[in-house]
Amino acid sequence: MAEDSQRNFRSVYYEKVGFRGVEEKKSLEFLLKDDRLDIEKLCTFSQRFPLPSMYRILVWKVLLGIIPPHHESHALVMKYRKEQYRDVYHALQVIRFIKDTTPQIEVFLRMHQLESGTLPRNVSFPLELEDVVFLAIAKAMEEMVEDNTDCYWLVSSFVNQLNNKYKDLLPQLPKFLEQYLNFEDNRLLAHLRACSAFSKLPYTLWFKKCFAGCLPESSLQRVWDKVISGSCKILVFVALEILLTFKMKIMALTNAEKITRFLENIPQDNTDAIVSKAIDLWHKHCGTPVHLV
Amino acid sequence: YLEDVKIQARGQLQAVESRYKAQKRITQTFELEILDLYGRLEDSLLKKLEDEKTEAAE
Amino acid sequence: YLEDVKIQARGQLQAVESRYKAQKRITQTFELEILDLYGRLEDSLLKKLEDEKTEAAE
Repeated sequence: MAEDSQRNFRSVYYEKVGFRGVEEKKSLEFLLKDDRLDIEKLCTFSQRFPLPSMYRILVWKVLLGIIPPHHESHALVMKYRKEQYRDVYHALQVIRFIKDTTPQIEVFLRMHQLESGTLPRNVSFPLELEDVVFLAIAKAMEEMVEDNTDCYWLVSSFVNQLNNKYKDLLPQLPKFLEQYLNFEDNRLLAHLRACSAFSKLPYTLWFKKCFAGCLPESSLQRVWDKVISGSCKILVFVALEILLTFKMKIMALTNAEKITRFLENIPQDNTDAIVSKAIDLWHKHCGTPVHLV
Repeated sequence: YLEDVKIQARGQLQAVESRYKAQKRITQTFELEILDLYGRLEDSLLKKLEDEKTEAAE
Repeated sequence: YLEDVKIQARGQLQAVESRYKAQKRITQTFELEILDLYGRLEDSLLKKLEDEKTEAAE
Protein backbone atom coordinates (compact mmCIF):
# COMPACT_ATOMS: atom_id res chain seq x y z
CA MET A 1 0.00 0.00 0.00
CA ALA A 2 2.67 2.42 1.11
CA GLU A 3 4.76 1.38 -1.83
CA ASP A 4 1.83 1.92 -4.13
CA SER A 5 1.15 5.45 -3.03
CA GLN A 6 4.84 6.19 -3.24
CA ARG A 7 4.89 4.87 -6.75
CA ASN A 8 1.88 6.96 -7.64
CA PHE A 9 3.46 9.98 -6.10
CA ARG A 10 6.55 9.37 -8.17
CA SER A 11 4.53 8.96 -11.35
CA VAL A 12 2.76 12.22 -10.73
CA TYR A 13 6.09 13.83 -10.02
CA TYR A 14 7.62 12.42 -13.18
CA GLU A 15 4.64 13.55 -15.16
CA LYS A 16 5.12 17.07 -13.86
CA VAL A 17 8.79 17.27 -14.68
CA GLY A 18 8.47 15.36 -17.91
CA PHE A 19 10.04 12.03 -16.93
CA ARG A 20 6.85 10.04 -16.75
CA GLY A 21 8.24 7.90 -19.50
CA VAL A 22 10.63 5.73 -17.45
CA GLU A 23 8.45 2.65 -17.76
CA GLU A 24 7.15 3.64 -21.16
CA LYS A 25 10.67 4.04 -22.37
CA LYS A 26 11.50 0.55 -21.17
CA SER A 27 8.55 -0.96 -22.99
CA LEU A 28 9.49 0.90 -26.17
CA GLU A 29 13.06 -0.35 -25.87
CA PHE A 30 11.65 -3.83 -25.52
CA LEU A 31 9.67 -3.32 -28.75
CA LEU A 32 12.71 -1.95 -30.54
CA LYS A 33 14.78 -4.99 -29.62
CA ASP A 34 12.86 -7.27 -31.97
CA ASP A 35 14.75 -8.42 -35.06
CA ARG A 36 11.70 -7.52 -37.02
CA LEU A 37 9.91 -4.46 -35.65
CA ASP A 38 6.21 -4.86 -35.06
CA ILE A 39 4.77 -1.83 -36.87
CA GLU A 40 1.34 -2.26 -35.36
CA LYS A 41 2.67 -2.28 -31.80
CA LEU A 42 4.87 0.71 -32.52
CA CYS A 43 1.80 2.55 -33.81
CA THR A 44 -0.17 1.69 -30.71
CA PHE A 45 2.68 2.83 -28.50
CA SER A 46 2.97 6.16 -30.31
CA GLN A 47 -0.77 6.68 -30.12
CA ARG A 48 -0.76 6.21 -26.38
CA PHE A 49 2.49 7.73 -25.21
CA PRO A 50 4.82 10.52 -26.25
CA LEU A 51 7.90 9.06 -27.91
CA PRO A 52 11.13 9.50 -25.93
CA SER A 53 13.14 12.00 -27.97
CA MET A 54 16.12 9.66 -28.36
CA TYR A 55 13.95 7.16 -30.27
CA ARG A 56 11.59 9.53 -32.04
CA ILE A 57 13.44 9.79 -35.35
CA LEU A 58 13.95 6.02 -35.53
CA VAL A 59 10.28 5.28 -34.84
CA TRP A 60 9.08 7.94 -37.29
CA LYS A 61 11.34 6.52 -39.99
CA VAL A 62 9.98 3.03 -39.42
CA LEU A 63 6.34 4.13 -39.28
CA LEU A 64 6.69 6.21 -42.43
CA GLY A 65 8.32 3.31 -44.25
CA ILE A 66 11.65 5.04 -44.75
CA ILE A 67 13.35 2.05 -43.18
CA PRO A 68 11.84 -1.44 -43.20
CA PRO A 69 10.86 -3.51 -40.15
CA HIS A 70 14.00 -5.68 -40.23
CA HIS A 71 16.93 -4.29 -38.27
CA GLU A 72 19.28 -6.24 -40.45
CA SER A 73 18.23 -4.24 -43.52
CA HIS A 74 18.44 -0.79 -41.96
CA ALA A 75 22.01 -0.03 -42.97
CA LEU A 76 21.54 -1.24 -46.54
CA VAL A 77 18.23 0.57 -47.03
CA MET A 78 19.63 3.80 -45.58
CA LYS A 79 22.50 3.49 -48.05
CA TYR A 80 19.94 3.42 -50.88
CA ARG A 81 18.07 6.37 -49.36
CA LYS A 82 21.30 8.37 -49.13
CA GLU A 83 22.21 7.61 -52.72
CA GLN A 84 18.78 8.65 -53.88
CA TYR A 85 19.13 11.88 -51.92
CA ARG A 86 22.51 12.60 -53.52
CA ASP A 87 21.27 11.71 -57.02
CA VAL A 88 18.33 14.08 -56.84
CA TYR A 89 20.34 16.82 -55.14
CA HIS A 90 23.04 16.67 -57.79
CA ALA A 91 20.48 16.69 -60.61
CA LEU A 92 19.01 19.94 -59.30
CA GLN A 93 22.48 21.48 -59.28
CA VAL A 94 23.03 20.44 -62.88
CA ILE A 95 19.87 22.15 -64.08
CA ARG A 96 20.71 25.15 -61.89
CA PHE A 97 17.59 24.89 -59.78
CA ILE A 98 19.62 25.06 -56.61
CA LYS A 99 22.88 26.73 -55.66
CA ASP A 100 25.15 26.35 -52.65
CA THR A 101 23.35 29.29 -51.12
CA THR A 102 19.81 27.91 -51.58
CA PRO A 103 18.13 27.52 -48.15
CA GLN A 104 17.89 23.89 -47.08
CA ILE A 105 14.08 23.82 -46.97
CA GLU A 106 13.89 25.13 -50.52
CA VAL A 107 16.32 22.41 -51.59
CA PHE A 108 13.97 19.88 -49.98
CA LEU A 109 11.00 21.37 -51.81
CA ARG A 110 12.73 21.15 -55.20
CA MET A 111 13.85 17.60 -54.49
CA HIS A 112 10.34 16.60 -53.57
CA GLN A 113 8.97 18.31 -56.67
CA LEU A 114 11.47 16.57 -58.93
CA GLU A 115 10.66 13.21 -57.39
CA SER A 116 6.94 13.68 -57.74
CA GLY A 117 7.19 15.10 -61.26
CA THR A 118 5.91 18.54 -60.29
CA LEU A 119 9.06 20.58 -60.74
CA PRO A 120 8.06 23.85 -62.44
CA ARG A 121 9.71 24.74 -65.74
CA ASN A 122 11.42 27.68 -64.18
CA VAL A 123 12.89 28.36 -60.77
CA SER A 124 11.11 31.72 -60.57
CA PHE A 125 7.60 30.30 -60.93
CA PRO A 126 5.31 31.44 -58.07
CA LEU A 127 4.76 28.85 -55.34
CA GLU A 128 1.50 26.91 -55.08
CA LEU A 129 -0.32 26.54 -51.77
CA GLU A 130 0.95 22.97 -51.46
CA ASP A 131 4.52 24.24 -51.84
CA VAL A 132 3.97 26.75 -49.06
CA VAL A 133 2.60 23.94 -46.89
CA PHE A 134 5.62 21.80 -47.73
CA LEU A 135 8.02 24.59 -46.76
CA ALA A 136 6.29 25.16 -43.42
CA ILE A 137 6.46 21.48 -42.55
CA ALA A 138 10.08 21.31 -43.73
CA LYS A 139 11.02 24.29 -41.61
CA ALA A 140 9.61 22.68 -38.48
CA MET A 141 11.15 19.30 -39.29
CA GLU A 142 14.51 20.95 -39.83
CA GLU A 143 14.41 22.07 -36.20
CA MET A 144 13.73 18.53 -35.02
CA VAL A 145 16.08 16.50 -37.20
CA GLU A 146 19.78 17.11 -37.51
CA ASP A 147 20.76 14.88 -40.41
CA ASN A 148 19.83 16.32 -43.81
CA THR A 149 19.08 12.98 -45.46
CA ASP A 150 16.85 11.90 -42.59
CA CYS A 151 15.16 15.28 -42.58
CA TYR A 152 14.40 15.22 -46.30
CA TRP A 153 13.01 11.71 -46.16
CA LEU A 154 10.89 12.52 -43.13
CA VAL A 155 9.41 15.69 -44.64
CA SER A 156 8.78 14.06 -47.96
CA SER A 157 7.18 10.93 -46.48
CA PHE A 158 5.16 12.94 -43.99
CA VAL A 159 3.76 15.14 -46.75
CA ASN A 160 3.05 12.08 -48.87
CA GLN A 161 1.15 10.56 -45.97
CA LEU A 162 -0.99 13.70 -45.71
CA ASN A 163 -1.64 13.71 -49.44
CA ASN A 164 -2.45 10.02 -49.72
CA LYS A 165 -3.62 8.33 -46.54
CA TYR A 166 -5.33 11.42 -45.10
CA LYS A 167 -6.45 12.94 -48.38
CA ASP A 168 -10.16 12.35 -47.79
CA LEU A 169 -10.14 12.90 -44.06
CA LEU A 170 -8.28 16.23 -43.86
CA PRO A 171 -11.03 18.30 -45.56
CA GLN A 172 -13.53 16.97 -43.04
CA LEU A 173 -11.63 18.15 -39.99
CA PRO A 174 -13.36 21.58 -39.77
CA LYS A 175 -16.68 19.76 -39.59
CA PHE A 176 -15.40 17.53 -36.77
CA LEU A 177 -14.08 20.60 -34.99
CA GLU A 178 -17.54 22.12 -35.13
CA GLN A 179 -19.09 18.97 -33.66
CA TYR A 180 -16.65 18.64 -30.77
CA LEU A 181 -16.68 22.34 -30.01
CA ASN A 182 -20.45 22.22 -29.87
CA PHE A 183 -20.12 19.41 -27.35
CA GLU A 184 -17.38 21.00 -25.23
CA ASP A 185 -18.40 24.65 -25.31
CA ASN A 186 -21.40 25.63 -27.39
CA ARG A 187 -21.28 29.25 -26.21
CA LEU A 188 -17.86 29.68 -27.75
CA LEU A 189 -19.09 28.08 -30.96
CA ALA A 190 -22.12 30.39 -30.99
CA HIS A 191 -19.81 33.38 -30.57
CA LEU A 192 -17.57 32.25 -33.43
CA ARG A 193 -20.60 31.75 -35.64
CA ALA A 194 -22.11 35.07 -34.64
CA CYS A 195 -19.09 36.99 -35.85
CA SER A 196 -18.74 34.71 -38.91
CA ALA A 197 -15.35 33.63 -37.68
CA PHE A 198 -15.90 29.90 -37.69
CA SER A 199 -15.48 29.46 -41.43
CA LYS A 200 -12.42 31.71 -41.37
CA LEU A 201 -10.40 29.94 -38.71
CA PRO A 202 -6.77 29.23 -39.74
CA TYR A 203 -7.54 25.81 -41.20
CA THR A 204 -4.56 25.81 -43.55
CA LEU A 205 -2.20 26.38 -40.64
CA TRP A 206 -3.97 23.84 -38.45
CA PHE A 207 -4.91 21.04 -40.78
CA LYS A 208 -2.75 21.37 -43.90
CA LYS A 209 0.46 22.46 -42.19
CA CYS A 210 -0.38 20.31 -39.14
CA PHE A 211 0.43 23.25 -36.83
CA ALA A 212 3.91 23.76 -38.26
CA GLY A 213 4.69 27.42 -37.59
CA CYS A 214 1.91 27.59 -34.99
CA LEU A 215 3.34 25.50 -32.16
CA PRO A 216 7.00 25.41 -31.12
CA GLU A 217 8.78 22.24 -32.21
CA SER A 218 8.96 20.72 -28.71
CA SER A 219 5.15 20.67 -28.52
CA LEU A 220 4.64 20.06 -32.20
CA GLN A 221 6.53 16.77 -32.28
CA ARG A 222 4.17 15.30 -29.71
CA VAL A 223 1.27 16.08 -32.05
CA TRP A 224 3.12 14.67 -35.03
CA ASP A 225 3.78 11.44 -33.07
CA LYS A 226 0.04 10.85 -33.33
CA VAL A 227 -0.30 11.95 -36.95
CA ILE A 228 2.59 9.78 -38.11
CA SER A 229 1.34 6.76 -36.18
CA GLY A 230 -2.04 6.92 -37.86
CA SER A 231 -4.37 9.57 -36.47
CA CYS A 232 -4.89 12.90 -38.14
CA LYS A 233 -7.93 13.46 -35.93
CA ILE A 234 -5.61 14.60 -33.16
CA LEU A 235 -5.34 17.83 -35.17
CA VAL A 236 -8.99 18.56 -34.43
CA PHE A 237 -8.41 18.29 -30.70
CA VAL A 238 -5.34 20.50 -30.75
CA ALA A 239 -7.40 23.13 -32.57
CA LEU A 240 -10.24 22.60 -30.10
CA GLU A 241 -7.93 22.94 -27.11
CA ILE A 242 -6.43 26.13 -28.55
CA LEU A 243 -9.94 27.58 -28.83
CA LEU A 244 -10.82 26.51 -25.29
CA THR A 245 -7.56 27.77 -23.81
CA PHE A 246 -7.93 31.22 -25.34
CA LYS A 247 -11.68 31.40 -24.91
CA MET A 248 -11.59 34.65 -22.90
CA LYS A 249 -9.47 36.38 -25.47
CA ILE A 250 -11.64 35.11 -28.35
CA MET A 251 -14.89 36.05 -26.65
CA ALA A 252 -13.54 39.57 -26.29
CA LEU A 253 -12.95 39.85 -30.02
CA THR A 254 -15.88 40.42 -32.34
CA ASN A 255 -14.11 40.70 -35.64
CA ALA A 256 -13.43 37.53 -37.66
CA GLU A 257 -10.13 38.79 -39.06
CA LYS A 258 -8.87 39.72 -35.61
CA ILE A 259 -9.80 36.30 -34.25
CA THR A 260 -8.01 34.55 -37.09
CA ARG A 261 -4.95 36.75 -36.73
CA PHE A 262 -4.81 36.05 -33.02
CA LEU A 263 -5.13 32.30 -33.56
CA GLU A 264 -2.40 32.34 -36.17
CA ASN A 265 -0.04 33.85 -33.63
CA ILE A 266 -0.95 32.29 -30.32
CA PRO A 267 1.33 32.88 -27.31
CA GLN A 268 4.05 30.22 -27.20
CA ASP A 269 4.44 29.91 -23.44
CA ASN A 270 1.97 27.17 -22.51
CA THR A 271 1.72 25.16 -25.70
CA ASP A 272 2.93 22.01 -23.94
CA ALA A 273 -0.07 22.13 -21.66
CA ILE A 274 -2.34 22.73 -24.66
CA VAL A 275 -0.99 19.63 -26.39
CA SER A 276 -1.32 17.50 -23.23
CA LYS A 277 -4.91 18.58 -22.76
CA ALA A 278 -5.62 18.04 -26.44
CA ILE A 279 -4.32 14.49 -26.22
CA ASP A 280 -6.52 13.87 -23.16
CA LEU A 281 -9.54 15.23 -25.01
CA TRP A 282 -8.73 13.08 -28.01
CA HIS A 283 -8.51 9.97 -25.82
CA LYS A 284 -11.75 10.96 -24.15
CA HIS A 285 -13.68 11.30 -27.41
CA CYS A 286 -11.98 8.69 -29.57
CA GLY A 287 -10.91 6.16 -26.96
CA THR A 288 -7.45 5.05 -25.93
CA PRO A 289 -5.79 2.55 -28.22
CA VAL A 290 -5.50 -0.78 -26.41
CA HIS A 291 -3.69 -4.06 -27.01
CA LEU A 292 -0.20 -2.91 -26.20
CA VAL A 293 2.84 -5.16 -25.85
CA TYR B 1 10.24 -17.87 -41.01
CA LEU B 2 9.75 -18.04 -44.75
CA GLU B 3 7.28 -15.16 -44.47
CA ASP B 4 9.95 -13.25 -42.59
CA VAL B 5 12.48 -13.64 -45.39
CA LYS B 6 9.89 -12.49 -47.89
CA ILE B 7 9.03 -9.38 -45.89
CA GLN B 8 12.68 -8.54 -45.46
CA ALA B 9 13.29 -8.91 -49.20
CA ARG B 10 10.31 -6.71 -49.96
CA GLY B 11 11.65 -4.00 -47.66
CA GLN B 12 14.95 -3.89 -49.51
CA LEU B 13 13.39 -4.15 -52.94
CA GLN B 14 11.08 -1.24 -52.23
CA ALA B 15 14.07 1.00 -51.45
CA VAL B 16 16.02 0.06 -54.59
CA GLU B 17 12.92 0.56 -56.66
CA SER B 18 12.38 4.01 -55.25
CA ARG B 19 16.00 4.89 -56.02
CA TYR B 20 15.50 3.67 -59.59
CA LYS B 21 12.30 5.68 -60.00
CA ALA B 22 14.04 8.83 -58.78
CA GLN B 23 16.78 8.24 -61.33
CA LYS B 24 14.15 7.90 -64.02
CA ARG B 25 12.55 11.19 -62.99
CA ILE B 26 15.98 12.79 -63.22
CA THR B 27 16.39 11.52 -66.78
CA GLN B 28 13.02 13.00 -67.72
CA THR B 29 13.88 16.31 -66.09
CA PHE B 30 17.21 16.44 -67.90
CA GLU B 31 15.50 15.69 -71.18
CA LEU B 32 13.18 18.67 -70.76
CA GLU B 33 16.12 20.85 -69.74
CA ILE B 34 18.03 19.87 -72.89
CA LEU B 35 15.05 20.70 -75.10
CA ASP B 36 14.67 24.01 -73.35
CA LEU B 37 18.35 24.86 -73.70
CA TYR B 38 18.34 24.00 -77.42
CA GLY B 39 15.35 26.24 -77.81
CA ARG B 40 17.11 29.11 -76.12
CA LEU B 41 20.28 28.57 -78.12
CA GLU B 42 18.36 28.61 -81.39
CA ASP B 43 16.52 31.77 -80.39
CA SER B 44 19.75 33.52 -79.63
CA LEU B 45 21.31 32.38 -82.91
CA LEU B 46 18.29 33.49 -84.89
CA LYS B 47 18.32 36.85 -83.22
CA LYS B 48 21.98 37.28 -84.06
CA LEU B 49 21.31 36.49 -87.72
CA GLU B 50 18.49 39.01 -87.84
CA ASP B 51 20.62 41.70 -86.22
CA GLU B 52 23.33 41.09 -88.80
CA LYS B 53 20.81 41.38 -91.62
CA THR B 54 19.47 44.66 -90.29
CA GLU B 55 22.98 46.01 -90.00
CA ALA B 56 23.84 44.99 -93.56
CA ALA B 57 20.71 46.68 -94.88
CA GLU B 58 21.47 49.96 -93.11
CA TYR C 1 12.58 -23.93 -50.39
CA LEU C 2 13.81 -21.15 -48.13
CA GLU C 3 17.04 -21.06 -50.10
CA ASP C 4 14.88 -20.72 -53.21
CA VAL C 5 13.11 -17.66 -51.89
CA LYS C 6 16.42 -16.08 -50.94
CA ILE C 7 17.88 -16.66 -54.39
CA GLN C 8 14.78 -15.26 -56.00
CA ALA C 9 14.88 -12.18 -53.79
CA ARG C 10 18.53 -11.59 -54.61
CA GLY C 11 17.74 -11.94 -58.30
CA GLN C 12 15.02 -9.31 -58.11
CA LEU C 13 17.28 -6.96 -56.21
CA GLN C 14 20.01 -7.33 -58.80
CA ALA C 15 17.60 -6.75 -61.65
CA VAL C 16 16.45 -3.40 -60.26
CA GLU C 17 20.03 -2.55 -59.40
CA SER C 18 21.14 -3.02 -62.98
CA ARG C 19 18.18 -1.03 -64.28
CA TYR C 20 19.23 1.74 -61.92
CA LYS C 21 22.77 1.67 -63.22
CA ALA C 22 21.63 1.81 -66.84
CA GLN C 23 19.38 4.75 -66.06
CA LYS C 24 22.22 6.47 -64.26
CA ARG C 25 24.47 6.18 -67.30
CA ILE C 26 21.79 7.90 -69.37
CA THR C 27 21.58 10.65 -66.78
CA GLN C 28 25.33 11.14 -66.92
CA THR C 29 25.29 11.47 -70.70
CA PHE C 30 22.48 14.01 -70.46
CA GLU C 31 24.39 15.86 -67.80
CA LEU C 32 27.35 16.37 -70.11
CA GLU C 33 25.00 17.55 -72.82
CA ILE C 34 23.44 20.08 -70.44
CA LEU C 35 26.83 21.40 -69.36
CA ASP C 36 27.84 21.78 -72.99
CA LEU C 37 24.63 23.59 -73.91
CA TYR C 38 24.97 25.97 -70.98
CA GLY C 39 28.50 26.68 -72.10
CA ARG C 40 27.40 27.45 -75.67
CA LEU C 41 24.54 29.60 -74.47
CA GLU C 42 26.85 31.60 -72.26
CA ASP C 43 29.37 32.02 -75.07
CA SER C 44 26.72 33.34 -77.38
CA LEU C 45 25.45 35.73 -74.72
CA LEU C 46 28.95 36.95 -73.97
CA LYS C 47 29.64 37.50 -77.65
CA LYS C 48 26.46 39.47 -78.00
CA LEU C 49 27.44 41.69 -75.10
CA GLU C 50 30.89 42.27 -76.61
CA ASP C 51 29.43 43.12 -80.02
CA GLU C 52 27.14 45.62 -78.40
CA LYS C 53 30.06 47.20 -76.56
CA THR C 54 32.08 47.47 -79.79
CA GLU C 55 29.14 49.02 -81.56
CA ALA C 56 28.62 51.55 -78.79
CA ALA C 57 32.30 52.49 -78.95
CA GLU C 58 32.31 53.05 -82.69
